Amino acid sequence: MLSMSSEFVSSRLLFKEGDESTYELFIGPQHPASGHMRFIVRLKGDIIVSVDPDIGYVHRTMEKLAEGREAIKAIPLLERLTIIDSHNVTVALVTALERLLDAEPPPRALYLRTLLSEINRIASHLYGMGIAGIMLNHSTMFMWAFGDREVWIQLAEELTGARLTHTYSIPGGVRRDLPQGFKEKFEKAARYMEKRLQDYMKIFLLNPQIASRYEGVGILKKSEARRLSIVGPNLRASGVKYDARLADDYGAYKELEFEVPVREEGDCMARMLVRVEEIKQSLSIIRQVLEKMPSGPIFAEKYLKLLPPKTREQVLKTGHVKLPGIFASLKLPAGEAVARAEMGHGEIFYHIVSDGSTKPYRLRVVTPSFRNVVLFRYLPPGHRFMDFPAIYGSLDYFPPEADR
Amino acid sequence: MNGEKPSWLIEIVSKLSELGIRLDEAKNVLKMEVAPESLREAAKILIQYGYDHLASISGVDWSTKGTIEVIYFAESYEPEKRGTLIELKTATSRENPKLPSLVDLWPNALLLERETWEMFGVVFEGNPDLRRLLLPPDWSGPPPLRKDYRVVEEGIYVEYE
Amino acid sequence: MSCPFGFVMVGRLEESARKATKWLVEKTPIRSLRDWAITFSLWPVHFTTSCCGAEFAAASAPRYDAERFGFLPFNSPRQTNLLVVEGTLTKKMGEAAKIVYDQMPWPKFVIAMGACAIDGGLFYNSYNIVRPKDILPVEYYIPGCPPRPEAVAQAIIMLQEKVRKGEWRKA
Amino acid sequence: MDIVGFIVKLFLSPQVFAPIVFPGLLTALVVLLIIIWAERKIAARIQMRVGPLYVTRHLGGVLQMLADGTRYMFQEFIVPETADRIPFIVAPILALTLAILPFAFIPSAPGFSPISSPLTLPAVLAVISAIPISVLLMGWASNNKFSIQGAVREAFMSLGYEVPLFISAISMSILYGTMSLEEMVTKQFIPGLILNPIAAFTFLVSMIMSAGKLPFDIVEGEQEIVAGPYVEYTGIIFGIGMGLAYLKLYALSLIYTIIFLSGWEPLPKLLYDIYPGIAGIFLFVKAFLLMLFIVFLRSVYGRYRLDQALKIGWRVYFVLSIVSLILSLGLRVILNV
Repeated sequence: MLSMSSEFVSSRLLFKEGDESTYELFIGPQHPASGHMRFIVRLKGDIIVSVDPDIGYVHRTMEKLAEGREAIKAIPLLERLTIIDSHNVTVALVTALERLLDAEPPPRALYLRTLLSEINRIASHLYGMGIAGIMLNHSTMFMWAFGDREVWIQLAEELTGARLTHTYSIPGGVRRDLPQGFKEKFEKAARYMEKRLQDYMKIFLLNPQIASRYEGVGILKKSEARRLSIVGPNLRASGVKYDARLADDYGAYKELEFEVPVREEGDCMARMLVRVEEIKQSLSIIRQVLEKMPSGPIFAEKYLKLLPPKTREQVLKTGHVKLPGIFASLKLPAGEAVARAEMGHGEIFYHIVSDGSTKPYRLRVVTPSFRNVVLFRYLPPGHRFMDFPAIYGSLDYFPPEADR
Repeated sequence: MNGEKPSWLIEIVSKLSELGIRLDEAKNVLKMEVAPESLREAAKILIQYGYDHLASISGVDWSTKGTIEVIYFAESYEPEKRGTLIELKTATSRENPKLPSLVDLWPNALLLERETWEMFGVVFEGNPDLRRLLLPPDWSGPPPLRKDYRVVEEGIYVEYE
Repeated sequence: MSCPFGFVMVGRLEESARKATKWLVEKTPIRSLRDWAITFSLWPVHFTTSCCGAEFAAASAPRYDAERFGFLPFNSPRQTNLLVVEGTLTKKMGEAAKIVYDQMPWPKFVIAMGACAIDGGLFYNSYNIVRPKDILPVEYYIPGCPPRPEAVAQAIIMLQEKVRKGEWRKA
Repeated sequence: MDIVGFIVKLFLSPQVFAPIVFPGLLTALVVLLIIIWAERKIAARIQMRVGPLYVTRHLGGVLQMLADGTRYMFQEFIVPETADRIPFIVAPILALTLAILPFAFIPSAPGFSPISSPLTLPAVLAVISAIPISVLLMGWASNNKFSIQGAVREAFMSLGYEVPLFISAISMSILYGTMSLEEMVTKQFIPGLILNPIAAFTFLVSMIMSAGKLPFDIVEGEQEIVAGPYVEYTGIIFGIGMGLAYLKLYALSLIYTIIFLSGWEPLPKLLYDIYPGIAGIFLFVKAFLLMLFIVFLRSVYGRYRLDQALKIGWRVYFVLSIVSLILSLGLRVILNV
């Protein structure tokens, strides 16, 4: 490895073609615009010839560790895949576990899960827009997006007690009930967010300088997007109306009306506008959730009756769930389960195979960024070298979730 | 699945059953056992019906049975077909697992096959660049996700039945 | 400089000049000025290791603004004097961290952020994990997974106090 | 004791005082510290945060740049062995001298210019346009792929902005009929800005391009080529590199005030009688306000692409400077001022 990095220092012309020569650049793990990965970019003059994404710098071997631990411990483990959007990751895992254990969460728990999923989606989109802003050296967009993201992190902290790693949904329901005064706090945050979205459009997306950097750059055609199985806002910006929330029935999305924003151009500007649109949609979803929230228990009856009677009253009174003793060594019945969920970055896919022991035999997770990595190979060639950060920022790519 | 099956699903089931593929129906997932040889024909049929990309390729190492099972999940973006996933299950031996590569049919299988090769050692013939993806370049150990590759375990909770 | 005729004279001059500066810098007025300067300009290199990077970015975001301490994430290792290992250090990233640490100029410090950087955290038994303390001289560890931005600010303040008191040269 | 008197008289003479103290080196150093601090504070204020504070708690962190500068002073100075040693060390020093030379020509009061020659304007512009060559040398000498990219960008950019800069300056000198900065101010009954606004606008934008401030922050584009030509530089040499852009900005904003904003015009009589050197207070104040505006742009704009910036430089501002040339010729004929 060190030998490879010494090439990093000495300049090496790869091969000469006539008078032009291809110039190889290592946009390495330590680079303001590369995140936790390395791109081997080959340039001919200012035009990118090829980009080879070399991922694996944050490969924390989640699947191997999940096989060695009890099923319930996989939830906090897999949450670290995408820490900025952690509930959407765990809600799919818990849906898969529930399909194996066939424990049905009560409707109020489904509504609470949808609430936290949408709060996390807004926070994840703001994180993506912040990173897209700093990629164009527009530090105001980075600071505004990260500052407003704190509003939603605080809301999630009120609901679950943790800033990012909520571990909110467990097989059979959720851990906490809705705190009092949550509705007013959300209304204040939603009004603030709607006002701020106009400011983002004015300072960033409608800013003629940024528009000239984004329009017509990194165009992903519809057929190309379908063929390369791109997910999330990058897909919807290329005209394909697909959303895992409609494909798989988890959470309370069946009882809510929300419209999936789709744009046709497929360039960087379309991707950013789809994200702004999705934030507005998430705000309206949360409003509907808070209105239609049914009352009732937040933990499945099947596990509630395993609690000793005294703690059961306490759970029902305080709304704080105490995990029954059986969860420590929950035996997963033999079989397979598949679950999909829509994260901020796209659709996450779970496939759990269990052979009846307490530990899952095989836990397979395919994250949206792993399916979007192939875009780095297909989009930049032909563009100028300075378009690379614009494309990277607009894809909202999060390396830790791609490397698992 | 609301009881009666949509028309395209019945066609797929009929087309595939000619190939002698065992089918059964789970909760909105169509499961299929496919022999490695007829993998490509099944894929071609599925692509005609709009299942034009793969959600995942996951290997499962049945060390007791001595086989590595590779499971393909085909997914579709069309509104009526996105509810059902199609699962193609193939099994190969553990000693030298070999499978035909599906990169020309499903282009996004490129990275998925690279990862399965790296984690399980399943060689996909025809894959243009089967090289290291996630593990460090100087990784000399066996494919890590196999069952015989032990990871040190300290159970904090004592196992009790 | 390698000018031929004055080689003998220049050689001794350079070496004595170096000794003189080393003695001068150790004198109290210059030393306290240097410690004051390094205290208020701890620039971390832009090197997000893993998922704690989200909380590190939140630490320099408007709400927990770390620029109050003169803490400006800068892009090239040559101009910075602080390496924050944010979260899990995999083998591949470990080598990159070692190269970045060697590239940084001499008064440099390392902060290990997050439970994974202390001793593996949630991934203690993973086959692809390296402990930062094995490859880098770590000054401060920040517990938490991920640690709150206030904890990052606390680590900066503690490092500032240590540099201000001048204990960093003893180690 | 005429030696002491001689030294005092020498120090107070325009040839020494102007370049060294007032609009020259010392004020440039102070302006450097305050402008960078102001840039970070203004950007912080817009971005809902506080900016550097705890350096001097009650003065709002004014000495932040002093802390950064002295830290650079004491940092280990690394010359990578793949770098070409002599030019690696000499290039930044050459760039710094070229950035300081303009203060030898800039007058600060009617009779008080260091070198009072009829051709001070082209001399200043010539010196400033020599700086990119040394930055090119910096990028080439450090033999690092990113710095070579940065050097090539500096070469492209310098061609892009120097032509409009020169033509708009020349069009103003045609309007005033002189090439010397001092006479330009005396000839300005109406500020140049009103006489020829097109030249003023082109000069302003090409000034931003030359100083490498946003939205033309292409040379040390952090997100593409880490720190441009300054990648391999550590310690005080990097401090010089970073201060270079602000020194160039300060020199150019002084020239802009002299040409377009009628220099030190509301001359405070009593200050002029005491000592002409410090009479140019308004020259300094206008230049400082202009720099604050340019520095404020950092939090408004992102970064243009290299080819976009060159297209703007050549297609938009080159044409505009030709138009301003024609305008000032017309004005000259009509007004025969």
